[in-house]
Amino acid sequence: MRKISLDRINDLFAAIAAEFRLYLPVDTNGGARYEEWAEGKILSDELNTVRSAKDFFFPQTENLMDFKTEGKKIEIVDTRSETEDFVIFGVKACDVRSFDVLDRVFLAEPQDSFYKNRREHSLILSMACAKPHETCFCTTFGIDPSAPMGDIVCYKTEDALYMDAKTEKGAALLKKIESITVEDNGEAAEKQKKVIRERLEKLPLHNLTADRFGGDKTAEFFKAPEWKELSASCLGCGTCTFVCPTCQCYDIKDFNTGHGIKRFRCWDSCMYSEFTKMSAGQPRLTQLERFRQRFMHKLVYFPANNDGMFACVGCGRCLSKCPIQMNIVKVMKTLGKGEEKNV
Amino acid sequence: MQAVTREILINKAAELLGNGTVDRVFGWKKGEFSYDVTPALFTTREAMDADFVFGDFCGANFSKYLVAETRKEGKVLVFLKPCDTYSFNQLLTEHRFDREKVYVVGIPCSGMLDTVKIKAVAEGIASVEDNGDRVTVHSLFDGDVTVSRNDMLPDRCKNCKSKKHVAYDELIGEDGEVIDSGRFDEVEKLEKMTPDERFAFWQNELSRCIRCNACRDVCPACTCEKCVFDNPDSGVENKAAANSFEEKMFHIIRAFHVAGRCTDCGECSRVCPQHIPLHLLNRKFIKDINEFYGDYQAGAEVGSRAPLVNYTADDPEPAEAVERSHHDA
Amino acid sequence: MFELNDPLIPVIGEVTDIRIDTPDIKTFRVVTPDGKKAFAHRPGQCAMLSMPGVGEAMFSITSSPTNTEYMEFSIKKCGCVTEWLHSMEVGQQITIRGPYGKPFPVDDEFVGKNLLFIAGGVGLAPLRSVINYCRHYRDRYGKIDIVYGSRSKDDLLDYNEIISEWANDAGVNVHLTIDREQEGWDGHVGFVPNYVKELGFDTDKIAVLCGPPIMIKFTLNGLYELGFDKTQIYTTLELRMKCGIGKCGRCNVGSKYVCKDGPVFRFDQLDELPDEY
Amino acid sequence: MSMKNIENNNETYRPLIVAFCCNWCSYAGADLAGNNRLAYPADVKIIRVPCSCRVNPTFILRAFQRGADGVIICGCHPGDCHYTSGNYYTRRRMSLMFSMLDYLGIERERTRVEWVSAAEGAKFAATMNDFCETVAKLGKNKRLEDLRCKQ
Repeated sequence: MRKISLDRINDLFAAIAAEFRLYLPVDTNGGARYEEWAEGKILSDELNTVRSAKDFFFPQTENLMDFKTEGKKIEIVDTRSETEDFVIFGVKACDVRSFDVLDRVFLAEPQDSFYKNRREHSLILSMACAKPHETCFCTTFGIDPSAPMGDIVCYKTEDALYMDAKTEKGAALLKKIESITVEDNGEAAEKQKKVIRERLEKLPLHNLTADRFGGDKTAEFFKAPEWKELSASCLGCGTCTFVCPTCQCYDIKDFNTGHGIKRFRCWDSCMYSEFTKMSAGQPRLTQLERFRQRFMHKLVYFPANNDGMFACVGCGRCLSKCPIQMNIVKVMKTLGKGEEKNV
Repeated sequence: MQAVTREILINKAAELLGNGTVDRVFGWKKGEFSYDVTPALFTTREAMDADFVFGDFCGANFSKYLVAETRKEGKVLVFLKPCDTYSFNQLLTEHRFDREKVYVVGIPCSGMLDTVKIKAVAEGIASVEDNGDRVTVHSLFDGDVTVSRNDMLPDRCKNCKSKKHVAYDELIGEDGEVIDSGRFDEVEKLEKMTPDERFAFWQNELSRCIRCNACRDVCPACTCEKCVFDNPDSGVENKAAANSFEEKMFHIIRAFHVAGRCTDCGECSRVCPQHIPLHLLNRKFIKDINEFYGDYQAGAEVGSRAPLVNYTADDPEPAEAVERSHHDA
Repeated sequence: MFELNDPLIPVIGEVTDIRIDTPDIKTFRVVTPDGKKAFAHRPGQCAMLSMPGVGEAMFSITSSPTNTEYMEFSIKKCGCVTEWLHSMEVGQQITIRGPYGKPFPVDDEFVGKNLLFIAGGVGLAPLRSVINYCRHYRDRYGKIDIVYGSRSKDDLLDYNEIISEWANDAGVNVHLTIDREQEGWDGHVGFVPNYVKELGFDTDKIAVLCGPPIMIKFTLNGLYELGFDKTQIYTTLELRMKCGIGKCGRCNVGSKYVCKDGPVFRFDQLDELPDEY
Repeated sequence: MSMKNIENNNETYRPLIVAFCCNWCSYAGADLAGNNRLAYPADVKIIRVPCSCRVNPTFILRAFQRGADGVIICGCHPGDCHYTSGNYYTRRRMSLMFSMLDYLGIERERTRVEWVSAAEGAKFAATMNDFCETVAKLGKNKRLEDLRCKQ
């Protein structure tokens, strides 16, 4: 494990940025967000960013290809180029797990080359959550916020940053910054881990369990009467899906620039009324069906297709951002509770 | 602290349910924490005793829900704060629901707390206690922090335009007055900036937009069955926050579409996950309308003619108007 | 790494023939610009066709896999993409990617069985590929019955092919019907579900259904009445799709994606899925 | 739309101007300007609309998105609207819209409303000359541009 004192953290960022593009959470008047590091940018103290780290691999919008048309002829222009290696600093345990969830979708055959390109060129420096929030429930999904995954795990204490390489890529980076860091016996990190684990016990959602959910529960929950009440005041906006680190539904659209066509991919939300609308009909007519789809997908359909892995990482973003304060925790706690279930 | 208590509201609702005045009650349901209150329907006293809450985090404007609620059978009871009643009237003016199917109980409001501001006070909120002019935040790890209640109010409550109910069937507590709390101060501050500064300000704010549509979907003035931004034939349909143009386009057009109809309830800014001060766009229109065409408050009375569907022969010319919006300040 | 072709990047297709089948259905023949078939497919599979700037949409490939020269798509005009496709002229280029979805089990479950194809309207499009495949490998399958109905004689898809080819095949019985009496029509008149019941098929066969939801619903009941079991009946589903590869997240019915796990489903499989299609 | 005429080929910068002209007055005014051989820059692209109030604020933004450097709306003089009151609504809408654009920091000189009657060919030409000059001084529209539309 390597250590650098916090008053020299700028040197660390500068050293990493000399080799790679470096992104880290910084404060804005709309909460923390990832920005590219430059001299003067200060690491945010917020627990997590408002938007998740999925943007790095699955951006809100990206160009897929261009078309040039002339008369009856079409030419496809491949606009892809290989990404340079980049470092994301300060990713929390929940968001690191979300990459695994996204991998299951985008790296399943046939692989998505746009995603794969960025994923393969990334280096993830994760950060333990010294002070989890009341909205956190990552432990429900077996995530340990005191020991996140990633290429390098970081622990930030009052005065120093400790870094432990978990992969070869991570070790290579630590090697490169060896001159500005010192060896550490890991005691401070262990101590922080212990504090974090004690704090987890105090969280109101610490005992939340997803045991009742899983790939084989479609029949049990699909017709649950609780959906009606749960979805009753849903506005049908896309906030929950857009701040969610695992939501990956997308739309493909064309934009006519006046001198060619750009085909782009952008985030889409199953909460939107036109998400499944076809000229021939609409299978999800009301907000109840759209709302149900989102949570069934996270808690039942996704595990069914992915060896039981839930498509929720307990980051709590939807808990704090939903305009009407309806969220996956309330869904999990309410579903199956009612006596008249499966009517 | 709110002037009415949960018990008073439950008793009133139970009474109206009991005597058959209403069939259901639109109210607030408690959540996991002290602040995550969800709008919900109740039909029995038992359900209300179990889950109904009222307090500092009941800021959601219920008026828009009435469009869907009144399409159902029976009559619904809705509790409206003074600012909600303006939206209520505006929706009635636009014939968006049947007045006969709603029973309005007006309730006083002393300003709702801003969750974002509360969360900035302490990390890991265990609970929030309101002691009148002070608010104590109990943190999971940092002990208690006590702050001034006024500092925890969102902009929309700090700049409250009215404590007076403009629509109700019944009122609980005392009715207030229309007040002047300087709601255009922020707009004026922006107007006094140079164009470059204004551009930088809005560029910074609007570039955070993620096009989640929460502002639109919560807005009581946005009740179109199909929004122009969802219509593939409109030429402006665009889900993606593709580049800085799209967000500007969306927010300018949305603000324009509600201009003259926006009651300044501030829901757009409350729900924005990126904390964009969207109400400053709407307030600019309100301020301009007041200055160019005389004072107008959308929703103050049912049936008033909105300024954009009205005119006089001596309205200012656009160039003159833009000039005036700066120097009248 | 970009030797790896992305599944979302299509190839160019050229329309070499446009056949007007009915007032609102046209059949388009598509090849690559150098005159070859864009890719091989299996019966029942689909492809994404698009006109840049207009949009992309999923269509079933109506030509048989045994046709190695070109692909055909029978497309009904009903939305903005299809409207544009209908306005095309021969020689127009479009983009095409695929094939998508699981095919009909023509090389396992269907082998050695009697087959009953039931289609309504444009629902014949996906079945035409299977029917022609089975006709091509005629000796692998038992008796083939085809029940096909439409609103009127003019709305019958592939009418010439049905009359001049299918009806003449040994062991292939074609039963046509139209909804209402029409001058110049001496065939059966009535809705498909009733016609199926009137014809009264034996249950020694596999039935394949495709058509509007209401036709599927009543025909299914009819087949049950005749004694068919859910495991003997197949259909093909249609939902909104964007990617075709199970990633964009909109065409799922329960945990199954129509684009990837379908579009062909057996009714006992559908029964396990939630009722949301 | 050809973008060539706005490119800086070492020549003086030529702005692209979109002019929405009402069918009854301003479009006829433009015609008259042409008949009288009154010159105004070719950079002005006229879009004929049935009435100035047909111009939805979205049109203005779309014009800027697609490369316009200035947008001008021309209609009948107040009181002379072919449809009685269309231009009165235009006046209110555009006052608010332009004020909003100004509030967002977009140069207010890029937008204008002028009333030009069918008899005012000279005014039309003068207005366009003046507007082109004003916009040319501002330079390219950078604040309401859509980078995807740039070549």
